[in-house]
Amino acid sequence: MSGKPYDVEKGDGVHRGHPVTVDRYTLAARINHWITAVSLILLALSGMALFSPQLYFLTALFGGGQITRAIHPWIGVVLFFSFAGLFIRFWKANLWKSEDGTWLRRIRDVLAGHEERLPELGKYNAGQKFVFWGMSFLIVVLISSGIVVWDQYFYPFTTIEQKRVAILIHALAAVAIICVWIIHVYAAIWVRGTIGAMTKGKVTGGWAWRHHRKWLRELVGRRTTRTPAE
Amino acid sequence: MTNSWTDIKNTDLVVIMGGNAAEAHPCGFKWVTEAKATRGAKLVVVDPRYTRSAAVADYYAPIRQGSDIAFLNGVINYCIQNDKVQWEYVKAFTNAAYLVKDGFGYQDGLFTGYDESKRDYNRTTWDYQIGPDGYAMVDETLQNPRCVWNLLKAHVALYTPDMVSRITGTPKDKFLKVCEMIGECASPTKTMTSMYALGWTQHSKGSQNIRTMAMLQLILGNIGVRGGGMNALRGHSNIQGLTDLGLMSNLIPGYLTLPTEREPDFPTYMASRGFKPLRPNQMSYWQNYKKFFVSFQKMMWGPAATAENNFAFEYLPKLDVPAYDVLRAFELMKQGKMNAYICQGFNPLQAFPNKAKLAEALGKLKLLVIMDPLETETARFWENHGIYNPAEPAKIQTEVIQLPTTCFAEDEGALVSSGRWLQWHWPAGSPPGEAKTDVWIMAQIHLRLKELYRKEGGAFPDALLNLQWNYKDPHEPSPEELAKEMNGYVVSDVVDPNDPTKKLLEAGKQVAGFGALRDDGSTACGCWIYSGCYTEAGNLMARRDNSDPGETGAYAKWAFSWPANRRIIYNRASADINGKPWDETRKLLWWDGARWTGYDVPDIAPTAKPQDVGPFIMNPEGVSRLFARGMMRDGPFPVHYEPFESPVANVIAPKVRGNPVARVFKDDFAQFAEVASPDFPYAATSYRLTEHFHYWTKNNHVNSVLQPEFFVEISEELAKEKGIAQGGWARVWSKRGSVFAKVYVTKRIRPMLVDGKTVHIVGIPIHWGFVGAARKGFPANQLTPFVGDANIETPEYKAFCVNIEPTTGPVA
Amino acid sequence: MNMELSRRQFLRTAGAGIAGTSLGAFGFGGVEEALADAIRPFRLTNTTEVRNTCTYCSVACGILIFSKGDLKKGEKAEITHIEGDVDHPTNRGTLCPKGAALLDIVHSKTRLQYPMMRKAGSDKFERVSWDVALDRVARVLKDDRDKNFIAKNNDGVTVNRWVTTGFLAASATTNEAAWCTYKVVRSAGMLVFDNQARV
Amino acid sequence: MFPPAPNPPIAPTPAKFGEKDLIRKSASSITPASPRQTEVAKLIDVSKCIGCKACQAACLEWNNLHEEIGTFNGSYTNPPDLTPASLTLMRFTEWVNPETDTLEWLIRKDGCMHCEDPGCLKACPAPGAIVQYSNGIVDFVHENCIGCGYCIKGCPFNIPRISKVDNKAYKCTLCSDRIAVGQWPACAKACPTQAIVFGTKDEMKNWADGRIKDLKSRGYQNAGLYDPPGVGGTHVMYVLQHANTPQIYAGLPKDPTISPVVEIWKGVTKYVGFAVIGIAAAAGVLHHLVAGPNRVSEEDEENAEKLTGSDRT
Repeated sequence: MSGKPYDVEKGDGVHRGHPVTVDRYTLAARINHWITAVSLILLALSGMALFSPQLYFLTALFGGGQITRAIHPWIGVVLFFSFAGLFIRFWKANLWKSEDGTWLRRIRDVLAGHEERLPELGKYNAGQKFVFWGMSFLIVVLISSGIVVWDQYFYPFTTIEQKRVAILIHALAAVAIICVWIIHVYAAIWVRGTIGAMTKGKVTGGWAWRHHRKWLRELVGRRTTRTPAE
Repeated sequence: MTNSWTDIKNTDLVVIMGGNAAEAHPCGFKWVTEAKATRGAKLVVVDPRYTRSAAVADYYAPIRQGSDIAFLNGVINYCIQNDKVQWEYVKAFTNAAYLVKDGFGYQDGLFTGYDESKRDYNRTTWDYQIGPDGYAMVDETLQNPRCVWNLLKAHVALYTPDMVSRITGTPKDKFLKVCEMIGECASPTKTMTSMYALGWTQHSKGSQNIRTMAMLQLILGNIGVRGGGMNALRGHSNIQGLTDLGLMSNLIPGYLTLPTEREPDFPTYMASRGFKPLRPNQMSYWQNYKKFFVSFQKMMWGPAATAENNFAFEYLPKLDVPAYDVLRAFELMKQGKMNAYICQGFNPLQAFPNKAKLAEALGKLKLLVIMDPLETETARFWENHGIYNPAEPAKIQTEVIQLPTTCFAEDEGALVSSGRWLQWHWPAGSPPGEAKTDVWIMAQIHLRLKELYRKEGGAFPDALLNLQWNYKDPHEPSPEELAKEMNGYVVSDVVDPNDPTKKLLEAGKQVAGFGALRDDGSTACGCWIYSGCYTEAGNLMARRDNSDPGETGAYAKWAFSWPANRRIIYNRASADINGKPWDETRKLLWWDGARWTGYDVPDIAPTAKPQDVGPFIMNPEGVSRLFARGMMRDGPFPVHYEPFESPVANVIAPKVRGNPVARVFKDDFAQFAEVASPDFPYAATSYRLTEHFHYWTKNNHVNSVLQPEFFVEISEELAKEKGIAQGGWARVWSKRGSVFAKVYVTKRIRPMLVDGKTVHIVGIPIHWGFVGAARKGFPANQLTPFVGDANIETPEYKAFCVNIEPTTGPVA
Repeated sequence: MNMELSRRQFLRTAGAGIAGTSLGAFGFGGVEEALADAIRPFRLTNTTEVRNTCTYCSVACGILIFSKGDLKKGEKAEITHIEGDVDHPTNRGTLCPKGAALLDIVHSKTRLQYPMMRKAGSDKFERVSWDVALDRVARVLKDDRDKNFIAKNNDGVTVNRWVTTGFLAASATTNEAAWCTYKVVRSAGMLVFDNQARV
Repeated sequence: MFPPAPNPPIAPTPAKFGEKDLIRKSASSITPASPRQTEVAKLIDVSKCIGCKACQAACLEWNNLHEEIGTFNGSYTNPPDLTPASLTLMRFTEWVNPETDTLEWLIRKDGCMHCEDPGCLKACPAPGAIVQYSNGIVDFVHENCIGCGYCIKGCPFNIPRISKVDNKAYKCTLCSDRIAVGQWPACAKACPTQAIVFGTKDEMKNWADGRIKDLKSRGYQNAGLYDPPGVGGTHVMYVLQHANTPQIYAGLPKDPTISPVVEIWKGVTKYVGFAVIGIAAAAGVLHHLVAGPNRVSEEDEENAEKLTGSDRT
């Protein structure tokens, strides 16, 4: 294998054994992820509570409407910075590759689980990249539009008409991000063995072979693999 | 006010000039909007600024401050030239036909008899020719060149529309439009009302401003009728009452006057107050002067006032000068000639002109006593507040005693409205802390002084020791007791001269009105014009029946209106010479063949025959005066005089500076800007905003919110010329002081063309000072000149000169 | 004599000829029901109403002062609200921006509460008792009067005047206070005596 | 003179309307009260207004509001904008009439218009924080307010303001407490010139007709009533000298409606949004049922072991 490994992130590694284990996410990355995840869920709950009267009861989870209204933007800030951490970690590996096009063209095979018909992939497939960039984009939209309607601190800086547009955009973006989130979560469930990546930080060699073979090869080729005894 | 607030609804034309009723008297102004909405009345506003009154006016004309007489003389000239005269009224009810002495004349801004060294006139020629029968001579045909009408016509001929425009800066077309609207009211069925206030009084010729409009109203036949009149909108809640009660250096309650030292004894005093009728049959009501005076003396000194001692005539102090008005008081103070001064609910450091002089004067007192419900700048004149009050306490040796008084909500008694209604009110709250009523405090001062005199003796204690003070609780006379004194009561029985068994008046009873007062000491009355307010029938001031038969706006059973519960004074003039109302739809009084009847108390003897007795019963002529005789110090006809500080010389009399007979103290004259001074090129005026009440509401949070910060108003043109930004800071200064203010650049003020010269106006609202809830700011009186009106010494706040420049904010 | 008013006069007379109001119609015939939570309970319920006159200008608007406690019953009364008196012929219940904010002047933070004295050269007021304050006033006035009273002028005419102490009378006190003031001031022979009428 | 309401009662007085008279409640579906109470209205006659601010003072006083003392900023409009304490505000405009070249000082009392179709209420997400009574009063119920400021976005007149102190929205209540006992709102009662009057909506329209006739007789050919149909009419109406150009009165909107953006946000977005989310979730479930889980096979593991050289052979 030649050239610079570009799909391998800091902390990725392979361990010989039965089965082979592969380090996919460092502890820091996982903490970062889960902060983001919790924030996003809280935001979705509080946001939906304020979005629809039918879901207003959800404000009870936060201790009432006033608190929900007050806390939502702050969670947004947490999400923004937390996601920024993820972004810095992951953006490189999420850059578009030629095989991603192929993968997308064969989306039917993807959905049907015919992985053998797909090209070998790096650390992320095009679906994951879509989630990554989708999240990135929507979070920027949400924080920007959110600030416009965060009256407590930013009321004087925009006109009411701008706020109206902002709040509509915010709502639309929120719907979109929830959909992206559903895809993200579903994919993690559907593709068995994935969740461990974000809980224990590890996947099995088989999982890596099946879904991200190029990445696995790169990891293997990069350095001498270690036995668990080491 | 000759009429009442509610009567304004009856008018056809409201002229607001010399005032800003919408802004200063919003709830009274309601009746203007009513007249407009229900009668289709028109509103004309003539003012240097486009005011809140102008905002709802049908027509607005600008005028340079201090040129009202030129404007109004011009209107009179227009009316005469265009036959807009209510001839029947003028002939029957004014002195138009009276012949004036041959010696009287006018030239170049001055009347006959001027003595420049005294700044005064010898007024002996300013009078009627008296015929062999002892009565004034008249020419009913108005042909005699010496009759008042012809003299007036000649006097105002100078004030052509072009001349008026040249002096006042009012564009000629606007002036003529106003003339036209006013001229229509010469019809007997159209009336105009004049609503004015300090915009006319606060000039060195304030009295003549008002007089000119009064003359115009007489020419139009608008005095004494519903919806007409001269309506002085008084400022403070009881300033009418305090004036009525004579709390002035030269007055006795009910517009009687103190003796001067040229009247050494009672007979001499009474000799100049005889008021013999000048025409046959006239009532000349002041013939009753002695009854009112003696009854007053009896109320003051009770048994100590006897026929033998001329009813304690000597107890009254005698004046050596015309008046010890406030300007003179502060001049004396500044000269170190006064030692103690008591301010009762008054803030002179803010309210009188030339603050620097006032502060210096107060600093020369030994003792300053303040009675007030609120903090005032005066009470703290010695306290350092940086540039807002740069006093040095250590250098000020004045002892200050500040006494807390109750306010309106905690006391009981009557206040007199501008429409002369005496309205009783009741206390609603407990006073804060140790605050006490003014009555209690005055009683304490009196009782303590009396005690000291009893113990120690001293200078002429008689008047003080014998002051009648027979109250149930001498420490705090009750409002009822005091009100009953003002109404008056019978001291000793008066029996019918024809039937000695019949008592006409019974000792101890309240008199029913001033008609019952006597000059022999058998009645006592504190204020004759209030007589009738608290009779045996009870406290009429507390009446609250708001029925209004005929919907005239009279409300005859609401409270009590002086005199004699009369709502419109001179109301006999609402009917023609035969006693028939000028306007049937607006009738007020009429002669039913035997007596006067109608909606109001007749201002004439009820059985006085209309053809015989004139309606102006207080005048010995029985008619009103277009020619004032010697009653005004500055002329029997009004003349346009420039303010003492003016951007232009007097066009009609360039040599005359200011009002030629206004009193000016030497040091103050040195502090006037020269005429047309390039150092002080802008014509300034000061005024109050509707959100504020003088300096009081500085203590009120809400009102401080509504207009929070001191500012001045200038035109867009001047702002551009000076490079002053909207809302930016400027320094404004006169020859007497300097202020920093925010600037309101407004379309409501425009430069004027006066005698070919552009004159810019600077408007300076009053309110701010250095105590209270409001932001600190400068009072306008740091700039205003120390000179008053020639007749009554009201300071010239409305017209003076300043300069202005942009600046950064004040450095505190 | 009972001077209490007949309250409803206006509505009877004023209604005639003008579009009669059907304001009463909001009511729907006195359905007795507790106030909804959203609507504040009416503030003036169970207060004492006293009729007074606005302290500011000479329009002399009728006002109603509402207080907790009733002075007539000898209680302490704390004023809680002031508004216009609809029965008053001039203002018909209306008030201007000063009148509408009268409560604020009654309860102003700068209301004076106690007699205070500032000694010569001092930079502060100090609280004193009424007796101390009034005795001091009387003493200074008497000393000044005795020293400067003019009984006769140079021509020998009795003039009995005192012009070294002055009195500036108020503009918003009652007639009764003014008359009392007049008596006290004039009987002392004081001539430097003026009021707010000029300004 | 429009006959004023009698002096206020001091004896306990039953409220003339209340909870039972609600016709709308924010973020809640209720059955509108029936029959409806007579609709009330406040009529502000700009041509009679002298800009004295008695209404502002009376409002502050009656509602126990504390406004801060501001600064001068080049206008008589003080404070410069509505605030949580200043529920009403005189707005001053110096306007030169281009037809006559004369200055007119237009003074408009700003505040809640009590729309028949209230945008604030539509936008409000908190159940019961904004209510509308059948007499037309739109009121904020502060216990339920969450301070989100959606009412500001919903309002076509830019009226509600959020308090920095308690983070709740404030606006004119039309003095619902006073009207409940037969009184006029504090501002209307105080207004010295009866530029503000209060009564039933029909009375106010009639009264306005008389005023408009008077104004036309004085040359204001475009005098008219401002009762904008775009919001179903309002329970605060203006008589304007120049009703054809309401914008000159400190930006009074010409044809106000609830912003289409707000309508989309509170309308279609909500339904479409939830639909999309639902579809996404359902698609996942469906896919799982059809395709089953994507599992790693033994073979995959072996391949990985081979690749890493950890195979057993």
